[in-house]
Amino acid sequence: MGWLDRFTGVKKPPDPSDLWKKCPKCGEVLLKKDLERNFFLCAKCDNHLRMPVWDRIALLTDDNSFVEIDQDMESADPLSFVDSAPYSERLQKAVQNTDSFEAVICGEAHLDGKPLLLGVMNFDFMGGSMGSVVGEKLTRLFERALQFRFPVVCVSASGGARMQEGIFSLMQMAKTSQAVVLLNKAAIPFVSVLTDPTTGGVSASFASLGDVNIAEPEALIGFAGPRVIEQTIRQKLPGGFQRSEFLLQHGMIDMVVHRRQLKATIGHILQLLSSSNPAL
Amino acid sequence: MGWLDRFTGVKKPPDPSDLWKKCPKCGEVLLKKDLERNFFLCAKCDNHLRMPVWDRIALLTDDNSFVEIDQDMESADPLSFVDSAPYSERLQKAVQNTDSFEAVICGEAHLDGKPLLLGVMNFDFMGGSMGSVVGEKLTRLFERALQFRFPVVCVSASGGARMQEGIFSLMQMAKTSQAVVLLNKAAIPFVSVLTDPTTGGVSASFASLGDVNIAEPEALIGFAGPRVIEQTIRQKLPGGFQRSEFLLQHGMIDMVVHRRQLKATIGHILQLLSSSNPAL
Amino acid sequence: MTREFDFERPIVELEKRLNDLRALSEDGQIDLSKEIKAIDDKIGIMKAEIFRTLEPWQVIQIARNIDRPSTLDYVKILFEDSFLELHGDRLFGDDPAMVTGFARIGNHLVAVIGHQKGHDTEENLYRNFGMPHPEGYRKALRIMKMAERFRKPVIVFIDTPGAFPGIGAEERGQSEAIARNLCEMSRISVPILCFVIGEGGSGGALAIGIGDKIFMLEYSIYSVITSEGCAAILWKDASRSKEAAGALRIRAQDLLEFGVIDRVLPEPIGGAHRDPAAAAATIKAAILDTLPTLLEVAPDDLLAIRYAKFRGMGRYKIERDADNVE
Amino acid sequence: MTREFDFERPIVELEKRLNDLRALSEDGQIDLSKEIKAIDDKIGIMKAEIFRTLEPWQVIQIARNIDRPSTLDYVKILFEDSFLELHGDRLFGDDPAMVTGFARIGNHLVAVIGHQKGHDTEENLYRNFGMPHPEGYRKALRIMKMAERFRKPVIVFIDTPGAFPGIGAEERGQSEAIARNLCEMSRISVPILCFVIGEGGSGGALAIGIGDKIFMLEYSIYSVITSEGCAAILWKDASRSKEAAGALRIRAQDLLEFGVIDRVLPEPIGGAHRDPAAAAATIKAAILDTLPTLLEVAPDDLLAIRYAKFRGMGRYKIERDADNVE
Ligand SMILES: [Zn+2]
Ligand SMILES: [Zn+2]
Repeated sequence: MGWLDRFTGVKKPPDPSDLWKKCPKCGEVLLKKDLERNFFLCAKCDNHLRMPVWDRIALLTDDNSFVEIDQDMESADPLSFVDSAPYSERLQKAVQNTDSFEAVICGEAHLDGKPLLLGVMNFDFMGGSMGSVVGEKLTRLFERALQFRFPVVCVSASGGARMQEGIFSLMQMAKTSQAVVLLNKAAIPFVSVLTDPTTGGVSASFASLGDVNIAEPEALIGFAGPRVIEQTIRQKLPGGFQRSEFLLQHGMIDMVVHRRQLKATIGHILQLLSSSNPAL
Repeated sequence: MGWLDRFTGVKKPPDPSDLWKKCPKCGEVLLKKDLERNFFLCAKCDNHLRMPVWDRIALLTDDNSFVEIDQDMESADPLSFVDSAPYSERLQKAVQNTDSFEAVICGEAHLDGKPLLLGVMNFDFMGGSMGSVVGEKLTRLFERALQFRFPVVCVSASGGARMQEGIFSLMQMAKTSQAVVLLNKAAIPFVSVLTDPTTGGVSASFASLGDVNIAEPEALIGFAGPRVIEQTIRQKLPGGFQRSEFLLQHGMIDMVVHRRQLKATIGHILQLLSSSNPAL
Repeated sequence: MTREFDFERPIVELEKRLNDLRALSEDGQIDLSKEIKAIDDKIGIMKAEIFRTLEPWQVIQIARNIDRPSTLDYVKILFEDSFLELHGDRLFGDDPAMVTGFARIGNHLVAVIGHQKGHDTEENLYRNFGMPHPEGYRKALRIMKMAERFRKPVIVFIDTPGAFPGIGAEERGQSEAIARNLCEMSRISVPILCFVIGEGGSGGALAIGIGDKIFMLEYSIYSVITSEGCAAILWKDASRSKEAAGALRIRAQDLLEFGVIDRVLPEPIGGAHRDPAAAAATIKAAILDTLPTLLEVAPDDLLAIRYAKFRGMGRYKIERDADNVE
Repeated sequence: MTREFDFERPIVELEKRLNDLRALSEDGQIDLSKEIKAIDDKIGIMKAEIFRTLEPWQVIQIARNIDRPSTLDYVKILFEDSFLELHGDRLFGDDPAMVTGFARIGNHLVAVIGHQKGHDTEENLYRNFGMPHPEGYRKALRIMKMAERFRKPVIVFIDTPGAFPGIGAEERGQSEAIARNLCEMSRISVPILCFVIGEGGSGGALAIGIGDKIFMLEYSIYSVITSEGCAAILWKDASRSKEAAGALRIRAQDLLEFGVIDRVLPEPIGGAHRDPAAAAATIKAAILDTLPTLLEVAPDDLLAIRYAKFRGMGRYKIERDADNVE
């Protein structure tokens, strides 16, 4: 499925070779088609499994309202980076495996009948890492929000920066964050939804800067990865460390919201922050 | 000595019946006249004893440059407050004992040849408590600073609010703090000097709001008094708790400055924050 | 079941007897309806009399009553399902003693801020008896600044014994947090309505109390210090707190006289906890009365008027004309 | 005594021999001045050649060298006695890994912000090896906002392995602190000059690195991740960090080519630690060169230009014209 198909909003069919998945929390074996129907929640323990990007878009938008933008933007390889494989090959493979050109899908959609701009990161695409394209697409999304005065919702899932793009990837933190300030100044609501996992350069830039920060239950959210911290301080981390509930307690997020309530909650927020008079 | 004498800047002569003082830290017996010459520092342990208000003014200003303002403002007794004695009597006694009408002396002076507005609280006057007059005099000081674009220095020493003035005393926190914001907005430097003790409503209003907050060594500074905290949490407080060095460590003050360096440091700050080009 | 105050006991006794009579009467053995009505009327008169002549220390009991509605009780009634709570100061923590969020009332979208007490021991431990730490004040400030950006008026509910006096609170700058809020609230360029609904405890209350209109419920209090604290310091005897309560002039009526608040909101007889919906209706009316006018004031004017309001608080005299109290 | 690098060893050997010869010559037994001069020249040429062709991993060694001047070393030289350090974030603590204050340079009053490393173990423990906690970033932000109010340009020195990855740092919102600074620095309406003087370690460096001009000392580095970290993740082998160092393009010259920085400042041969005064002189010249022009730009324009600067960073292509890398 190329970008042209995705442009029409067609959903990717499930891969028949991969029919079930084990819940990483309780070990329950779950049929993928059941999972899909159940919003990728474990039927046994209600664990929030990672949600594929198109399912996420469907979850958060009115039916058939999503129109993708900037879908034809692809990563360059400015460093001609090669580790065990060239970056260009890794990119190709990611494009093939995910049917996305990059680790974020952006678009315009409706929620409760009102327009909004939505960016959803794709953890399956190179760990949701933020390189030039992710930074550029999100920045364009923010700037479009500014232009049309539409609210923005970003759903993050990322291991951090795209190392293969070196310093360019670091600079996306600056680029996206400074665009968020323009939204702030213009009083355009920005809701940041942090899903499992959101760490590194994404957590330390736009994703922490929502007017309202929402996390899904038990998502790993933090600046440094837990392994890096354990290696640095040479001790084991306490249970629940860097999980959504921990962040709530430490004042970094506004609420932990169950996936089933996510759309309604975002709708509620956008209604309360809207500039129009509410319906009586 | 009435306000007319003080208006001329004449210093109060030492009381002959009270020639020595014991250092509360090391127990050394110190002659008052030696203390006065030594900036009220203990000759043995360098402890910063409480400094009388006129000595403080002399310490921080160029010779004979201080001109008092609003010296004829006196407390009213809006609640007709009586505890073991009427408030009006307590006030009279305080006026007699301190030769001040109130717990703060305000004025215009020079420091390093440049004009500044100075407010110095007098702990001897009813524990430096802030009632309507203290609040009004400081607010006038801030507003005068705004008018003439002179920097402001406040030296605090206060147990908190003037209970005998009830809600009026509480409202001085709001009155003084909102005046400080006007200074901030106008980029007029405000240096807050916290001396032993500065607690309660003074600590929780203008005194914490300096562009630069300076404390004298080992001064007690905090919101709640140590006894109240001990009674509330039912445990003894750690050593050094709520002392200047503790506040520095906890990010609440910019520096702990020895009394001998105080004038030079304030001069340095005002020079660095001044809008004029520095001398080459 | 709400608990009763000492001074209500005579009424409560009478009410018990009356209920016994009613039971008898309903059994049909004997018709006592006339007598019952007469007694009921007398009780009404007694009640009104008692609550009309409450001593300050009795008002304190009502203001502090564990059954008295706190912020979230009013929030539920006033904003129904529209209230959305937001958490955290984005710096250190989320303080359950301070509740913040956004909501709708009538035609208005508003921000909501308030101290939160508990109604039982467990809840009070969680809410720290309504005594915020610095993170509570900083959360409130964050929400107020957000309200300002989105041009939403702010509704404030004040109900605290005071800011918490503890080690962590001092370490994290309780003084700074309160002072900062006093500053910043004076410059939040949207209308701010403050309601003292229970205890207005000193700096910890004032730290969210800088507004364009300040209302007090009839049996709420607002004081620079607790009467116990005042008695301990000035009388050197905490047990003389009743005297201190009188001397401090902490009742809504006193503050109205002093010009420190704008209006006293009458409570149902017996206090707001006897009929929270009635108390909430009074608050709602005050909000809907006041907001439209304030919303028409230009932001700069709003700030200038707010500055002038607090600028004028205080009583002093100039020695040269000692007779002219300014 | 400054320590030597592996790649300097041949020179150091030669220099030792030369010193022996000099001693002999000065004894007067035999005149070797001509030979000494010849050897000295050769050493100079060798040195220049070595430092001209340094591998990236060798540059990393210089950038991280414990003797390399850190912020306060330059502060002392650049600002002499005029520097006044200010402390604390007014929220939680004072972070010794971040130094802030005000100072004078030439005709300018400026704010100063910088990471601070130590030059020995004790100092490094105190400075946490230049790795700030959230309170460090929040202190820096406080001082920048103060600088903005007082219309003082900000001089930033970047020298950190990265923001500290620890429990307290995460608890207090390391992510939030960095993100907030990125936001706020983009709107500080006074000129900001950033100097990467040693290690520019990832988000922890960038968090004080949003400026109008970005300079790098010749042997400093600026990277999205440490070469060790990168090797561990991408090569699954931390020992292959030399390869990662090369692949990441972290040298000043690389960043200049990429258009991410504005200028490379040459260092004395052997590195800034061989002659801190010379390195400082280069920094001073850059400040005095750049500031007057920036000070003439209207604040709104300054912000617009700064926005555009970072807005333009990134390389990507649009599929429909795959050949046109934007
Ligand atoms: Zn499960
Ligand atoms: Zn002593």
